[in-house]
Formats: sequence, C-alpha cells, structure tokens
Amino acid sequence: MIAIAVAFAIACFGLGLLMNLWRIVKGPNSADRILALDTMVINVIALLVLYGIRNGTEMYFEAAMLVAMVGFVSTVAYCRFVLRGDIIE
Amino acid sequence: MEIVIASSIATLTAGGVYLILRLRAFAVILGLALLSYAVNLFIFSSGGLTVDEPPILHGDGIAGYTDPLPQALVLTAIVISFGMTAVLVMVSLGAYLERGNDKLDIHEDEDALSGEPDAQ
Amino acid sequence: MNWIIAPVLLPALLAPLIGYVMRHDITLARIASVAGTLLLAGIATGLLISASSGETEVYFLGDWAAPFGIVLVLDRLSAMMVFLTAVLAVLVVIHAVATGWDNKGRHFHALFQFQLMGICGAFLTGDAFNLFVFFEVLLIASYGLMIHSGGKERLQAGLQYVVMNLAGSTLFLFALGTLYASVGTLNIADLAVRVAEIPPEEAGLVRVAAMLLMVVFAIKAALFPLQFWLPASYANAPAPVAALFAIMTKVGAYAIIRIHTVVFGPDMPALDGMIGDWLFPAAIVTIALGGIGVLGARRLMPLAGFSVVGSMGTLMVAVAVFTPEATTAALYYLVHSTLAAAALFLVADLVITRRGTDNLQAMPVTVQNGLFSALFFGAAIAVAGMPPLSGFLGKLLILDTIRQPDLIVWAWVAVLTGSLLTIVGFARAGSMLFWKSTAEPVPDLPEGTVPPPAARAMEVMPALTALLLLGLLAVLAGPTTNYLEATSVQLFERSDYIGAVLGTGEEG
Amino acid sequence: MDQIAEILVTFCLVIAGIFGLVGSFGLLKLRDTMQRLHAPTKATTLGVGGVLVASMIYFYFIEGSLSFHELLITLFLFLTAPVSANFIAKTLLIEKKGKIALPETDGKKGWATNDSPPNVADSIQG
Amino acid sequence: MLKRLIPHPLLSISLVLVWLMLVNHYSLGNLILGAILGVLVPALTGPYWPNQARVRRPLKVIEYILVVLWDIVVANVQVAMIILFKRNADLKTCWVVVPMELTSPEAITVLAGTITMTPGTVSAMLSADASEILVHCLHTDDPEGTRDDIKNRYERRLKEIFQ
Amino acid sequence: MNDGGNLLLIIALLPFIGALIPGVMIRAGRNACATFAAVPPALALAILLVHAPTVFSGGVVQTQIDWLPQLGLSASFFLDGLGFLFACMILGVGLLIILYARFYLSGEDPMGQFYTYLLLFQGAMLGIVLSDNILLLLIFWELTSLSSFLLIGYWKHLPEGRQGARMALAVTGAGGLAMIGGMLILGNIVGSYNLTDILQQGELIRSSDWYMPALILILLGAFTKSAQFPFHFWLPHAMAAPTPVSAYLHSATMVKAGIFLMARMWPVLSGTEAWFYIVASVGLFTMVMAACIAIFRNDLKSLLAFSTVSHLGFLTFLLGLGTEAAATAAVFHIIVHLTFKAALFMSAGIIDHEAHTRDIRRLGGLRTLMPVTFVIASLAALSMAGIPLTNGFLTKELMLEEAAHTVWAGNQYLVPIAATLGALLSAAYSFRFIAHVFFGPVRDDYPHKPHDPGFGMWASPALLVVLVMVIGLFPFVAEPIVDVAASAVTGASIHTHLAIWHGLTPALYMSLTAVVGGLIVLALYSPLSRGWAALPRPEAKVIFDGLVESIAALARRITEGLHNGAMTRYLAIFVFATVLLGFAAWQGGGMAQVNRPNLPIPPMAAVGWLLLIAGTLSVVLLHRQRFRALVVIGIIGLMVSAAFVYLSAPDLALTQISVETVTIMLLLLALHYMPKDTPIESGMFRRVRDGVIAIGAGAGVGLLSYAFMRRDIDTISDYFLANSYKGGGGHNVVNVVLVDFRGYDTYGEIIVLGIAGLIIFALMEALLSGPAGKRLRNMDFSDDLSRDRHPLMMVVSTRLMLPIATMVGVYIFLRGHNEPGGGFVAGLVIAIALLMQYMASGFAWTQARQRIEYHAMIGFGVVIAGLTGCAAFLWGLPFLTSTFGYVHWDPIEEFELASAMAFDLGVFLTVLGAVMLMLYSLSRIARHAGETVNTEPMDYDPSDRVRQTREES
Ligand code: NA
Ligand code: NA
Repeated sequence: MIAIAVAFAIACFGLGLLMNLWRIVKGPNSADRILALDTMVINVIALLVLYGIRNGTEMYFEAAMLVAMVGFVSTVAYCRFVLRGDIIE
Repeated sequence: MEIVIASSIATLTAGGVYLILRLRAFAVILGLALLSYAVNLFIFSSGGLTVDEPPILHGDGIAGYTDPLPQALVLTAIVISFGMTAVLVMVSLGAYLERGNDKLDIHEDEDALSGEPDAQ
Repeated sequence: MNWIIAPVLLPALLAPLIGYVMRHDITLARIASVAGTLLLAGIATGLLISASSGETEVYFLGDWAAPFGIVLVLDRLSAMMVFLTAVLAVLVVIHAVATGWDNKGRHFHALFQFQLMGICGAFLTGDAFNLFVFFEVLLIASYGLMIHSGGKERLQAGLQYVVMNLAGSTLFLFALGTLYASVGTLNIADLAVRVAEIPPEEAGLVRVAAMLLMVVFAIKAALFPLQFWLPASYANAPAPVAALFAIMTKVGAYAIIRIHTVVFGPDMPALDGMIGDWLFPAAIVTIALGGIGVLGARRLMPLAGFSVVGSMGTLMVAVAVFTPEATTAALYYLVHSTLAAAALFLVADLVITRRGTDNLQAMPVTVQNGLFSALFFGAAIAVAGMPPLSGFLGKLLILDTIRQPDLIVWAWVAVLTGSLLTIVGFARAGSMLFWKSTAEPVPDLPEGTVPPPAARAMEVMPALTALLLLGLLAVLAGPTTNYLEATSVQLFERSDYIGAVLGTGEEG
Repeated sequence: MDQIAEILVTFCLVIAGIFGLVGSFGLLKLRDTMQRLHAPTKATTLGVGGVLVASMIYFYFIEGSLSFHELLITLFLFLTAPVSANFIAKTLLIEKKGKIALPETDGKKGWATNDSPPNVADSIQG
Repeated sequence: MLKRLIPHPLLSISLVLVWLMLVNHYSLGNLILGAILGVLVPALTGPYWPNQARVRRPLKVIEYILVVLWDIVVANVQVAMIILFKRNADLKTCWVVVPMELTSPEAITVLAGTITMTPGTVSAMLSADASEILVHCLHTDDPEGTRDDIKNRYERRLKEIFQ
Repeated sequence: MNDGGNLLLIIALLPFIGALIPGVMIRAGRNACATFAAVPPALALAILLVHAPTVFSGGVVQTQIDWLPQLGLSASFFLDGLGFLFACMILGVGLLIILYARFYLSGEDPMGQFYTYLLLFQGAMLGIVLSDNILLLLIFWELTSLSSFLLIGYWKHLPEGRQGARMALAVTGAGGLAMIGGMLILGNIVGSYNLTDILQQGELIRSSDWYMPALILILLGAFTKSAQFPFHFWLPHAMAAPTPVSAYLHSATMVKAGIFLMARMWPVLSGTEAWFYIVASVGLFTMVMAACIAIFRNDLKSLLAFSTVSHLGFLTFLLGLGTEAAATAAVFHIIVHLTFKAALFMSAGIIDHEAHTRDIRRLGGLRTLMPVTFVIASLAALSMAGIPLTNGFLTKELMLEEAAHTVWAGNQYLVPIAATLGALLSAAYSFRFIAHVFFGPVRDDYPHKPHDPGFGMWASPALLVVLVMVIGLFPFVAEPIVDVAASAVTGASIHTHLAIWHGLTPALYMSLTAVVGGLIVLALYSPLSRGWAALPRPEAKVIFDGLVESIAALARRITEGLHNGAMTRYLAIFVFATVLLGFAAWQGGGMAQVNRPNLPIPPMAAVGWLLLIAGTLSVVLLHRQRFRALVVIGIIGLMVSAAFVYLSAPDLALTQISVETVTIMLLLLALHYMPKDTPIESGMFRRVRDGVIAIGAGAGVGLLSYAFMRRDIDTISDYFLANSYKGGGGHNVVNVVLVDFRGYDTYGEIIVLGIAGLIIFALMEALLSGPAGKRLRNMDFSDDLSRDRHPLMMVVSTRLMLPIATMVGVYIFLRGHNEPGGGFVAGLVIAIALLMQYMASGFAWTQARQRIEYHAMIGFGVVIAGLTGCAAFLWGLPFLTSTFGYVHWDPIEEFELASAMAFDLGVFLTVLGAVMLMLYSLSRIARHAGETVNTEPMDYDPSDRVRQTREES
C-alpha cells in the first residue's frame, strides 16, 4: 500500500516538475522563472524524501536539507540581481 | 537507464560545444559549465551504473556497490572545474572592464576605449 | 624521508606562506621565493644524481600499494624534467626580481611557487588522473601568472588562454573517463600492463582514450592544429612568465613521451602505431607554421612565440618516431629548446622594457644597444638552432635518428626549411631592432622624461646564464646525451617501470 | 499498530502528492504572476510537509528509527519560503514597475521597493 | 560568567536540539558534542545578531504554531479548490494593506511569514518604515475582512509573544 | 692523441679565445687592441709552421676528442696539405688584415667589436679547413655564415650593410642547411662522419643510390658559399662591409670555403658525369658571366666582387673537370687569387679611404697622386689579367690548357671558347681597373684630395704583391705547397712542374687572344658600356629582395590569417579535430562483447531526463538573454544532482548542488557589471557549422559512454571497497578514496582552489588600480532599482539560519568519513551560510564582523593539509600516510579519530577561504563603483523607532 502511495506521490511531484519546467521556459517575467525554479527545488526535495522512503534509507536527507538551503540562497540571489544588480552590497 | 545517461551526456556536450563556439565570453562560460556537467556524468558512468546502492559500507560486504573511484574522480573534477570557472569568470570580467566588450576574439584594430556602447 | 616528494612539497608549503604570511612584504617574499627555488634546484640535483643510477624509484603516497594508491616515480626522465624545471625557475625568478616584474601585481611569488609545484608534480606522478590534477595546478597557476599585473591586451589574451585550456582540461577528463572505462585502472604502470593485454579486436575504447589523450597533450605542446592559442598567449604574458612557460609546452611533450611510450607504445597490439602516424604529420605542419610565423611576425613577442611553436614541431617530429634513438634526440632538443626559449623571452624583456614597445620597427636606440644586440644574437642563434649553441646539435641528432624511409624526406625538409625561415626571420628582426635603429635620429627627450635605465648586472645575468648553459649543453653534449640515451632506453624498457611500480608495491 | 501507521503514511503521501501537484498546476494555470506566487505555498506546506510527516511516521513505525531530519527540513522551509516569496514579489514589482497598480500606504513612507527607508531622525519628528 | 559564556541560552538550547536532530542518534557523546557546539556556534555567529528579540511568553508560541498549522490545512484546501475549479476570469484578486503595531523585526518577520505560508495570501513587501505590510489575496470578496483576520488571528498573538 | 694533435686543437681554438681579447683590450687603446688581436693568429701561425715539416713530408697530423659519440660527432682535427695551405692563408692574410684594419677603420668605428668578429670568423674558417669530422665541419661552416653576417653588417647604420648581411646570411645559411642534409647522407652511406673514413669510401659513395641527393645538397652548400651562379648575387652586396672584411672574407677565405669543400670532397664525389656536368658547367658559366658584369661595374669593390665571383667560377670549373691536373691547377690558383685579390681589395680600400669614393667614374689620374698604391694595385691587376711574369699568368695558362681539351656533351669547342672568353673578359676589367683609376688626367673634383697613405696601410697589400711577383717570376717556389695540397686533394702523389713557358701550346694562343681581346674591349669601353646599359638584364638584388619580401608577406598573410585572434575558430578547429581523430581511432579497433544488461528506466528518471534535455536546449536557445540562461541552468544543476542521488552517489549530489550554487553566485556578481544580453553576431552559416560540430561532439561522447556502460570490466575499485574500513577507517568509501587512497589528488585539488582565490584577488587589485577602475567609478547603477537593500525579513531569517547552517556544516564535516559529506561540502555549506549573511546585511557590515581573514584561511587550510601529510614522516612513512583509531572514554561511546580528518579540515578551511575570498574580491568592485557602504545590518529597524520615541518622551 505504501509502495503504491509513494509511487503516486512521486508521479505527482514528477508531473509537477514538468509543469515547473514549462513555466521556467515560458516565463514571461523573471519573477515567474525564479518562482518556478524555487518550486522545482521544493518538488525535488519532496522527491528526495520520497525516494528515501521507497528505499528505506535516510541517506538522502542531507541532500534534501542541502537542496533546501541552496535553493533558498539561489532564489534570493536571482531576485537580488533583478532588484539591485549587485547581489552582495 | 544507460541510454538516458548517454543521451544526457550527448545533449549536454552538444549544447556546451555549441555555446563555447559563440563569440562572447559569457556564452563560452555557460558552454563550459554545460561541458562540465557532461564530463562529470561521463566519468561517473565510466564505472558502470548502479541504482539503489550507495557506496557506504555496512559490515564488511563489498558486493554490489557503485564504483567509488569514478565518484572520487568526479568530485575532484567538480572542485577543480569550480576553481577554473571562478577564474574564468573573473578574467572575462576583467577583460570586459578593460576592453568595453566581452568578445572572445581579438581584433587587431579594436580600440578599447571607443568600444561598443554596451558597457552600460 | 624519501626526497621524491620534496619537489612538490617544498613549493606547496612555501607558496601559502608567501601568499598569506608575506603578502605585504615583497622583500620577504622575494627572499623566500628565491631561496625556495634555489633549494628546489638543490633537491632536483640530488634527485638527478640519484636517478642516474638507473634504478626506478617509486614513492607510494599514503603507503598504499600500487595501483590502488597514487605513486610518484623517479626515473631518469622525471628527474631530468624536474631538474630542468628547477634550473629554469632559478633563472626566471631572479629575472623577475631583478627587473621588478614580480612587484607589478599581487601574489607573483606565491603563484610562481604553485606553478613549480604543479610542474614538478606532473613530471613525477605515476598516475594518469593525478597527472590531470597537477596539470590543473600548473594551469591555474599559469593563468594567474599570465594575467599578472593586468592590462587590456594581457587580459584579453589571458581570457583566450584560459578558455582554450579549460576546453583542453574538459577533454582530458573525457579521455580519462574513457580510459578508466576501458581498462579499469589509472596507475600508469598498471595501465601499461592492462593495455598490452587488450586484443586489437576489442581495442576501440582504449584507442579512443589514447587518441584523446594525445590531443590533450598536443594542446599543451602546441601541435598543429592546436597551436593557435600559443603565440598570442606567450606574446602577451609578462616576459619572465613567458620564459617560465618554456617548460609548459614541454609538459605536453613529456606527457606524450611518457604515456604514449609506456602505456600506448607503438608495439602495443591495440594501438598499432596509430599515435605516431598522426603525430608525425602534425609535427611537420607545426614546424612550418612556426617558421612562417617567425618570418611573418610584426612584433617581437609573437615572433618569440612562433619560434616556440616551431621548436615544438621539431621536438615532436623526433618524439613521433617512438624509437629510443629518436627519443634521445628529442630529449636533448627538449632541454635545449626550453632554455633557448627562456633566454629569448628574457632578452626580449630587457629589450622591450627599454624600447617601450615590441613592434619590430626602427626606433632610436636607447641604452646598451651593443649588449642587447649581442644577447639577442645569442638567443636567436639558440632558437634558430645554429652553432655554437646546443640547438644545432639537437637538430643534427634529430635528423640523424630518423631512419624511416617514408619519414626522412618530410622530416629533413621540414626541419631544415623551418630553420631557414627562422634564421631569416630573426635576421630581419634583429637587423631592424639593433641595426636599423642606430640610423634613427635620437630625438631630444621632452622635459622631465627619464631615459630608460641601463640594465644592471642582475637583470642581464639570468639571460646570459641561459645562453651560457646552452653553450655548456653543447660542449657537454656527450655526457648529456649519455644520460639521455640511458633515459630513453629506460623509458622503452617498460618492464623496469612496471616492475618498480607494481612489483615491489606491497604495503608495509 | 503497523496497519494504522501504514494507512497514516499512505494518507499523508496521497495528500502530499495531490497538494504538490496542485501547487505546480497553479503555477501553470493562474493568470498573472502575483497569483502564481500563491501556488508554491501548497507544494511547500501540505506537499513537502505531508511527505515529511509520512516519512517520520514511516521510519518510526515501520523501520523503527525516530528521525528528526524531516523536522529540520520543515523548519528550514518554513523559515525560508516567505522570504523567497517576498523577494519574488518585489522582483515582479520592480520588473513591472508602474504597470501594476499598488494601493498607497497609509503612513509617510511608501513601499519598500519605491521609497528609501527613513532615517531615524525624521521618524522621531513624525 | 555563565551569561558571558552562553549569551543566548534559548538559541543554545535550540542548537543542541538541532544537533541531536541532525545526528539522529542520542548518546552522551553526542549530547556533549552538541552542548559544545551549542556554546561555540552562538559565540561565533553572535556578532551577526547584535540585538536579540526576547520571547516573553514561550507557551503562547505553541498556541500560535497550532493555530497557524490549522489555518494552513484549512486554507490549503480552499485554495486548492480555487485553483482546480475556479475559472481564472472569476478570480477576485486584490491587494490588502495591513497596518502593523508590531515593532520587533522578528515579530514582523513571523507575521509576514505566516501570511505567506497560509495559502490565499502572500505578503509582498513592507513599507519602507516597516509599519505596514502589503498583502496579496488570491481570491477574496472581502478585503477588509482578510485584513482584520490577519490582525486578530496573528498580529494580536504575536504582540503577546514579543511585546 | 699525439702532441701534434694537441697543438692542432690549440690552433683551432686560439682565434676563439682570441676573440675575447679585443673586448678587454680596447680600453687600452687602438694600437694595443690591434696588437693583441694579432697575437692569437700569430701564435697559431707559428704553431702551424711547426707542423710544416710533417705535412711537407706527406704526413698528416690528427687529433680526436669525443664530443657527441651518439651522433658520430667528434672534435676531430687533421692537418694535411690542403688544410695546411688554407690554414696558412687564413692566418697569414688574417694578420695582414688586422694590420690593415688598424689604419683603415676610423675613430668612430668600434674597433674592439671588429676584431672580435674578425677573430670569430677566423676561428670558424680555421675550423672548416682543419675538421676531420664532417659534422664538426658543418658547425664551423654555419659559424662562418654567422660571423660573416656580423662583419658584413658591421656598419649597421648603412642600409646596404644590413641588407647585404641579411642576404649573405640567407643565401649561405640556406646552402649550409642543404649541406647538412648532404653530409648526413654521406655519413649514413659510410657509417661514419669522420672525414678520413669518408675519404676512403669514394667507390661506395659514388655507387650509392643516395649519391645524387648527397651531391646536389653538398654542392648547394658549396655553390652558395662560393657565390656560384645562380647564387652569386649576394657577394657584390656583401661589399657594403668595411674593406678589410671584403679583402679577407670575399677574396681569401669565406668564399673559398665552398671551393675548399669541393676540393676536400673531390676524391669521393668527383669523377662522375654528374659531377662534371654540374660543377664544371656552373663554374664555367659563372666565370664568364661574372667577368662580363665586372667590366661594367663602376664601384671599385663591386668590380672586384664580380671578378671574385668569376675567379671562383674559374676554380669551380677546374675542380669540376675531375682530372688531377685540373685539380692541381685549382690548388695553385687558390694561392694566386688570394695574393692578387686581397691586394686589390686593400688597394681599393686605400683609394676609398683617401679619395672618399670608390666610383671609377669619379677617379682617374691617381697614378701621380698615389704612386705607391698605383704600383701595388697595377701589379695585382696585371696578375688578375693573367699577364706573363705575374702569378696570375701561370694559373690562367694551366686553366686554359685544361679547357683546351675538354669535351662538353660531345662538343670540343664549347669549353675552350668559353674559357678563352672568360680570360678575355678578365683581362678587360683588369685593364679597366688600371686605366680608369690611375691613368688619365688628374682631376680637380675628387671628393677628397688623395695621396698615398702611411706605411701601415699599404704594407699588407705590398707584401702580397711581392708574393704575386715572386711566384710569377719564380714559379718553383710555390711547387712544394702546391704539390702537397694537390696531393691531399686528389689523393694521388702530385709532383708539378710550374713554369712560365710551356711552349707553343693551345693555351698560349688562347691566352694571347684573351689579352689582346681585353685591350680591345678597353678601347671600346664607352660604346660597349652604353650598349650594356641599354641591355635589359635581371637585377639579382631586386629579384632576391622581391622574393624575400613576397615570401615574408606571404608568411605574414598566412600567419595573420591563421592566428588572427579568432578564438572561436581555434576552438571549432579543436573540437572538429578531436571528433575526427577520436573517430579515426575508434575505426581501427573493435568493441568487446556487451556483457551488461541495461537498467530499466523508471518514469521518474524519464522525467528527470526530459527536464535535463529541455533545460540544456533552453540554455542554448536562451543564452543571449544572460540572466534567463543563468536561471535555466539551475534546472540542469538540480537534475544532475538528482541523477547522482538516483545513481547512488550522494556525495556527488551534495557537492554538485553546492558548487553549482556558488558558481551561479559568482556569475551573478560578474554579470552585474557586464552586458545583460548577447547580441546576435553569427550568421546562419556559422550557426549551422557550429551546430554540426556540436552535434558531432555530442554524438561522439554519447556513443562512447553508451559503449562503455554496456560492458563490465575488472577495475581496481574492489580494493577500495575491501580496504576502506579496514585500512582507511571509514565506511564512506568515496570519502576514504578522497582523503586517503587518493588524498594526494585532493591535496592538489584544494591547491587549485586556493590558487583560484589568489588569482581572483590579485586580478581584482590589478583591475581596480588600472583604467578599468576608472571605468567602474563612472558606472551608474542607480536606475530603476529597488530601494531596499537589506530587507528586514531577510536579515531576521538569516540570523536564525546562520547558526543552524553552521551546525549542519559541522555535522556534514564530521560524518563525512562514514556517511556522505566531508570537508569539501562542509566548507561550501558554511560558505553559503556566510554568503546569506553577506546578502542579507550587506558586505561592509558583515565584513566588519568577520574575524578571520580569508587569505589566512586558505593558507592555513593548505598548510594543515600539507602538514598532516608530512606528519607521517615522523614515523618514516610516506607523505599522506593516514592513521586512525577508536577512542573509548566511559561513559561516552566509542568514537573514531582519524588523521584523515585533520586533512579534511585542511580541505574545509581552504574551500571556505577560497570561496569567500572570491566573493569578497568580486564584491569589492561594487564599493569601487561608488556604492555607499551600510553601517546598519538592515535598512530600517522598526524597534529603533520605539526606542527613540520612548527616549523622546
Ligand atoms: Na578529490
Ligand atoms: Na565525502
């Protein structure tokens, strides 16, 4: 039962990724792209955790944590670039 | 799965090569970044693909692990290419600030100070 | 401790100290850097003497057995290359200090030491991937040195240099991946063993790996069609750096000599002499391009750069034959052309500094025209391969050792014609710089401008020493060639190398 | 007990999947960027949150190890997501400066993207 | 003495907890290591947090968290319905300006975060003097009500916690 | 080596040692300089004469020192008759020239330099004639080219001197290079480069298939050096040299080197049809042609130069005949020509020196003004004309005699007629020399009033003229030296009988015809000269210059066309060549059996693949909108990391994602100052071309990787899996490989990072202090930007995240040995955490709170890693040998301590330091660009408002 649920969730988030991709490519604003990439990061985190459940290992949580961290930093950096040009000022 | 990785390597390489053949340093940087992804996957795959078996030893068994050596090589390659990219970015920025354009080609008759107006 | 690691470790420990502790004190940095380089030369001499016993010494890093850990291998070849590097480094560092080049930007000495570390590491390593790592060390240090002190031309040339080499490094990784995938090891000796076992009908992958590696090394060795980057890079590098770069092209040549003899030698069934078949024509064209470039150059630094291209072609013609005799000749010419190129760049620096431009045009002479013309004449003789300096002997050796009937005419015509073009090119350049300039009226200096200072003895000394070394290399050609002959015999006797690395490698 | 845990996990996962998908779908479907900005909150909260809760339950009841990593990730996401959204909204407003009508502030100072921060002195006078 | 060694006890305790969560293995060794880090890390990062907010009523924090979590679940369902079943043309999107009485940066941050994390509203930005917050509502018929909700449900509680 | 041999070596070396003297002695004055410059040749001459008895008794003095045995090059010298003759000439005339030059050179000329060059040249020349090893001979051969280049170009301010020097170098240098080929062939045929060995093997050489190439190549060397047609043109232009040089090089020595070589090689190369037809014909033609030109030259030295060319043709012709008698005649004429020609050159120099012109048209009537010179020059010229009682007559007779019975391609008249014509023309220009310079009325328009110079200047030519007359009158005095030299040339035992009168031979009639004809030509000079002037004739210099210039221009075009700075083209060639070569290599080998099943492709992987492909294509398509491309490239990084997770490589995933983030930060920082868009610059053709190359490369590596993923091979990795825990103390094999098995790689890798940090810092310094700094200060970034720089929310959340992220970093560091993680990732995590702080609260505020300098951090890191490796030395173990152990402390559970962790700490510090130093350096630009610096951590802190209000009330 769990296996099916995991597969379902993976499918949902995977599908989500494709939708994010569409938004990144299509835009039209930078904000859309950054937003879509940020969402993509969140979906990937979910997928990582799901993958961990599927394999019964907690090996991938560090990866998920790190992805969360760098995802945030890059989102802020992209935004700052548009907002202020200089990301560290 | 092999075909997935091989075609990913191929696409990344093709994209990277196309971009390093562009005329502006920035495109070349992007191209080298793509090539770096490609080569990382390439080296990684040289040990053969394994799924679901990370190279962390539990007990003394050694069967069925992902080949650790290519992984270590890729790690080294990632770090080195990071250092290289950083220098490249800096050098191209420097060249841009000195020349007023970020063309990769050098033209004998180019005059930096009357260069293009794209220097903001 | 065993001293094999010392040429890597000494600069590796010194460089951070210079770069971080002494970065605000140029005097201290200079003393440390010069002292370190001298010490390196001393160590290199010791290693050379040690290697001349003919025994291949292996250093098992981390005490791991080969082929699992990384090994350093000291044989005659690596000892010679390290020694050559150290000698060159001493000349260059003194020149850089005496002319004040080192103080025109930041971190010269730290980068210089790292550069030495990379070069020595590349020469000593017995591991294909570690060779890549040290290639990268020496390359990234060279990027820093190349753009040392900045400036528009230097940065744009530096950008090209970096891009080209990054592309090359990427290819290096592709090649190593292919190599590992086809034979499953990285240790050079182990590679040799395993490649020898591969039958031709299964050799596709390993052949590709060998070829890609050749291309990678050919970039460094500036072999056609991968020589395009060199002239502009060398021409725009700070002159002492360009002089140091004389050894960088040799790193490429060394790698081909090492890898494509020990691992992919022509007698390997899988390779079937493929490498030489491609290398030889490439070398021939390289000679031609070098000669044509020397004749066609409008500026002194590119002229010197093209002469390096030509000399690499000459060197690689001998390498491409892959016989012990030809390799002996190649090694002699390698030593010669390294010092000759260094001498040329150092002299060019002294001249350009005083002329204020490297355009080959008549300008009023400034100071010490006689001295500089004599130095230039010496350097030109060296680079063109004229007697009495060692280049002539090197060329004779190369021509004499190529005995394959299908190669001989090509090699002779290329080498001799290349020499002629180089001679004519240098004669034109020198005549313009030093002779025609004497006919130019000396203008009255505007108020307040100081004429360029005369060169002090310390500034001239490195260039002069390089020329003297070339003379010495000619005089001592016999003993030198004895060493080199034993070197190439050792190189081609790959069972020694393999035995030393794999045979006695049991972990203690 | 395991049965309940299994059901719980399954439930969480299904919920998570649905909300994750809805979030991304919203990103695709909604009309303008400000609206789209709402969508990822679903993926972040009930989406990833559901997966993380499922994971905790799963590892505790089924694998037998209590794992708090999931909590940390949740904490991190809850800490960062609003800041990200804040930045993205501002990015949009800067990109479309003048094209999006914003309500006026009630105070003396305008919105942060358009008005420089007060220095302390003039806020005292006010 | 203790005060100087552990300037931010709450932070230090949190960090020890974080450490234990990270290693996910509860032993005396890890506790000691966590404690060392709990002292060391705040000391290292302290300069970047010069004036820390004081949480006056820790218990209220739990209440606040529960309220917000509940709101998240409820609002998520509502918004999912909107996304899935409402035509884009029918959406009544609007901006809402919420004046704030909060002055602690931490409190303002938590409020803005809460607004964003509860679906249906996103806090877009603050006013330059941080006295107002600009909120974007995905769909509402009653902007005033939304504003009041925010002020009553969240700001009031935060005021209790932080001031 | 016998004693004589030792002395021989000294002879060969003396001039070179002597070349150092003038540089020192010049300070002592010009007389001292000249005197001391004369010492080495005098000494050498004396030693040479010591050997005379041996040589004259038919002996040979030899010495051999191994130099480069692998090549067959030895410092071997031998002295036989031919060598003796030449050595005497070189040293003897050398002494005369030193004397002459002392008075000839003016005060402004750098005399020390002159003598240095002269002695260098002398040494090279001596080397040629004494070498017993043809490779050694080549060395000296090239040295004569070089030193003559310096001598000809001695007056460097004169364009003729420079051009003449370059032309001489180019022509003789080219010949020398050809000769190298020829000599190597000879050596290969014989199996030795020793001349004495080669001279034994005439039969072998002449019958070899390689005889013709060798002959042609060697003759190219000889002909260019000895100015034979069509290489004769350089010699007249070399006359721009000071006259002592012309007298020495272009009469007595260098141009004779080619003759010497032909004489030396005569026993092995001559005697074949090829030799005869090439050498004799070229010589004869040169003799006639050059003599004809000489008549009409108005420059004295030019006249003499063409006369020299003609006489060299004379000698070549004789050697080409291949008979012993002709060779003997040649040897004799070498001596004869030396005597009169050197005297004539010096006389010409005297006239030039005194009258300040060498133009015959401006001279005349000097007979009375310069009687001594007149006598000297006239006697020498008469010898040149071949008038009886001078030595020139003797050799001319011998030559005509040989010519008289030479049949050329079945024609028995051609050669005699041509030889007579040559002699006639020779007589004609000699007569013109005497008549137009010394006879006729004294003029009143000399550029300078001429009179005889002092004794020092005319002593040398006078001595030579004495020789001219002595030999002319008493030919037998020359017999011994001619005999011994001719014997050496021919290898036979020659006993000549030199006499003035041979009876009424055909030669006598031919000679008579020549002299009479010469007088007639002189008489008809004016009309002939007008006719000559009207004659269209190719000007050699123009052709040569044109040739060199067009070759140089072509070289320039090729060079600048190929190396035109178009990096993109270089890269295209590189990729294209690589793909091609890779394909060629693959073609030659086969593929092993596929022995590995394909793994399944789950839908999730397919989705990831789709994202990766789409991301890549988007980056390519969007690359001109740079920011957008940077956003999209984030997808690729994310997907590659995800792929690594999926493929069981968590370490890679962690590293890839964090590196990718930092890289994007760097790119964003740089992009701020760069154009935001890339203009469309490449046309359709170019894009298609690049596309094709790109697809080729992509397909290549794709197929390659697919090929190797389908087969399993035996790798060394099993060892790592087996020994990671046992020998390295870690469960994470990848980490143990990194910090232990291949720790040396990692050591190199962190050094790369450290260097990168340094370079960026150094470059930034260089940029900011240069024109780029000025440019930056003028940049304006204030348009349309957000007003909030350090938003409150970001600052607050960062404050909480920083300690948490630090904990995460420490955690990842500590567990790296056993679980995914390690120093590298930890360094990046901390760097990213710090970066967040910088982004939130600004550079200046954060930097002010930063206690550790990033420079120092890199330094510490590299040094710690290095010293950890060195620690093994204390136990006598190699660099980087690791150790680990398990510590038991009750009540704490057992934990592991590994030296690898100290190494990893070095990695950590370096990574952190390098990344931060890079960011630091890039951020410095901003402050340079005039941005204000923040002193508060956030734009506005609302609690300030409260505090202030409270204080207010
Ligand atoms: Na590594
Ligand atoms: Na690791």
